Amino acid sequence: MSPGGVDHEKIEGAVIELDMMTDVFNRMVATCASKCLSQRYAEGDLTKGESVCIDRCVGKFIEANKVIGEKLRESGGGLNPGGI
Amino acid sequence: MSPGGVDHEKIEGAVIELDMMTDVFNRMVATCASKCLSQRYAEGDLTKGESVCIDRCVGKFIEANKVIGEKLRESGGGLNPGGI
Amino acid sequence: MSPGGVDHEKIEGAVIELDMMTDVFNRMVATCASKCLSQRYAEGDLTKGESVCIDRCVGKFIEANKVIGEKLRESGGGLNPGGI
Amino acid sequence: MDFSRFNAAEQAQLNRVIEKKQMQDFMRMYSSLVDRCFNSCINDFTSKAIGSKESTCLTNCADKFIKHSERVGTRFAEYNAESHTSQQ
Amino acid sequence: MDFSRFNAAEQAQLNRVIEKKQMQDFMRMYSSLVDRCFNSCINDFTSKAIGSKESTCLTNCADKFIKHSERVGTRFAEYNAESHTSQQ
Amino acid sequence: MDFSRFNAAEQAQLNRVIEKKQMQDFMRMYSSLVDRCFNSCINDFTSKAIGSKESTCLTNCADKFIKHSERVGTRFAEYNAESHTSQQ
Repeated sequence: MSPGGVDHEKIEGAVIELDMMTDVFNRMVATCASKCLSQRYAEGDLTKGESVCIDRCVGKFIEANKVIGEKLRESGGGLNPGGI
Repeated sequence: MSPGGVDHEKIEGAVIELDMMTDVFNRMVATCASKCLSQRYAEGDLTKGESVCIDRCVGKFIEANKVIGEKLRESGGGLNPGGI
Repeated sequence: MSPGGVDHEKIEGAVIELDMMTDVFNRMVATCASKCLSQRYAEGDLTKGESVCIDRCVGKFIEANKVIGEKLRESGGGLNPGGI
Repeated sequence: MDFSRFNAAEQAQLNRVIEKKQMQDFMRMYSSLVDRCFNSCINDFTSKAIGSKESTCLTNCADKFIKHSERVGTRFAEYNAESHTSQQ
Repeated sequence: MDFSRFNAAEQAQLNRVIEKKQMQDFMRMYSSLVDRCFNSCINDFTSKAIGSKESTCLTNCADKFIKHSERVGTRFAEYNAESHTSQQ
Repeated sequence: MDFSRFNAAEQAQLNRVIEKKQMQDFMRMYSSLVDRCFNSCINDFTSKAIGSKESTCLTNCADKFIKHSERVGTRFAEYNAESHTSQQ
């Protein structure tokens, strides 16, 4: 490859990595909102309790990703729908 | 561009507009169903009460889109996942 | 078409069929989990009751697909968002 | 959508896109009907087959949800037409 | 799916598509496991780290859900095989 | 994401992809805000227009959820930075 050329596989890999991080982020936002945010919306700011809960929720969510990732790597499968 | 030629950007813009309207419509259908439809399904027709509720739900949903759209335009962001 | 050539329409049709089966499978997994699995997770194996429930849930889900498919074929429409 | 700003070739191309999207919408509608109505109507897993009460519930549910979608579509189209008029 | 109607070149192309889809399915399974099991098992946000009870719950939940998916897959394949046979 | 491993041409191409994705993220955020806040705040369908209480609730809900997303993003970035450092 010439200097300044574009390595398309490297780009594609980066885009996949980006998509995965975005997906984790979006699911983390949704999950931690349902765990930590009051549904009353009496004010627009995060309360102290909500803020602390969010911080811990993010940490635990990342840890849960690891626990389940290991589990899934062990078991491998169960992903073959309809005998395809 | 020659007459009868295809302006691809104009087409793409129309498709994006179409996708956005379809998305709003689908979410409106789901949201107003959960707000207005009885889960009992004793009959296949909309009751009078359900019909009135749907009409108002659509109006309020469109209004809520505007309220939140303005809010989001003000604040701008908070959409940068994982320091990407 | 020469022998050994690729019939692209046939491939595309197969991919669509595959996507539809995957979609049905994924929705069946989610629906039957919410109907049959205890949320307590005291053990990692399926209980006898959960297993029986899953088997019946799959059968009923496939039947429900048929009932609703027929209904939808009769009525035809209601799918035109926003006067597009 | 206002089609007057497109020429014939553009309209033809848009129509092909719209046809494909309508097919996708139909499939999405089908899926969401099955999920929603199964969830509301099927709660007995002591039997293997769908009973007549469950079947009636599924049919009513699908019927009602289709009418609901049509009504939402009609109202949405009215709002869009109004806001289009008021913009001019 | 019945592959006998495809020639070798077509099967090769389909296999590449299927491989890619299996990767996507794996990722979707992973995501839905995390969401589902986190939701069921993690309800204490007074501590920062996942406790041993929570960890066991996550592992059991993932285990059970994987077995559930496998069982649904097996039953679904049986129904598909039956309906394929009865169509002939 | 660590950009140092890309040359200028690659970074330019990635930036175009990222810009497009940020637009999609913005739209997804918008949709999820409307769905979530409508669901929490609008429960009265005896009137046609959104009342002032409902409007305040929508605004607070959007405000709070945006701050929530920002906070999640900040924490997530910290974890990613840490795990990146600890890998080296």
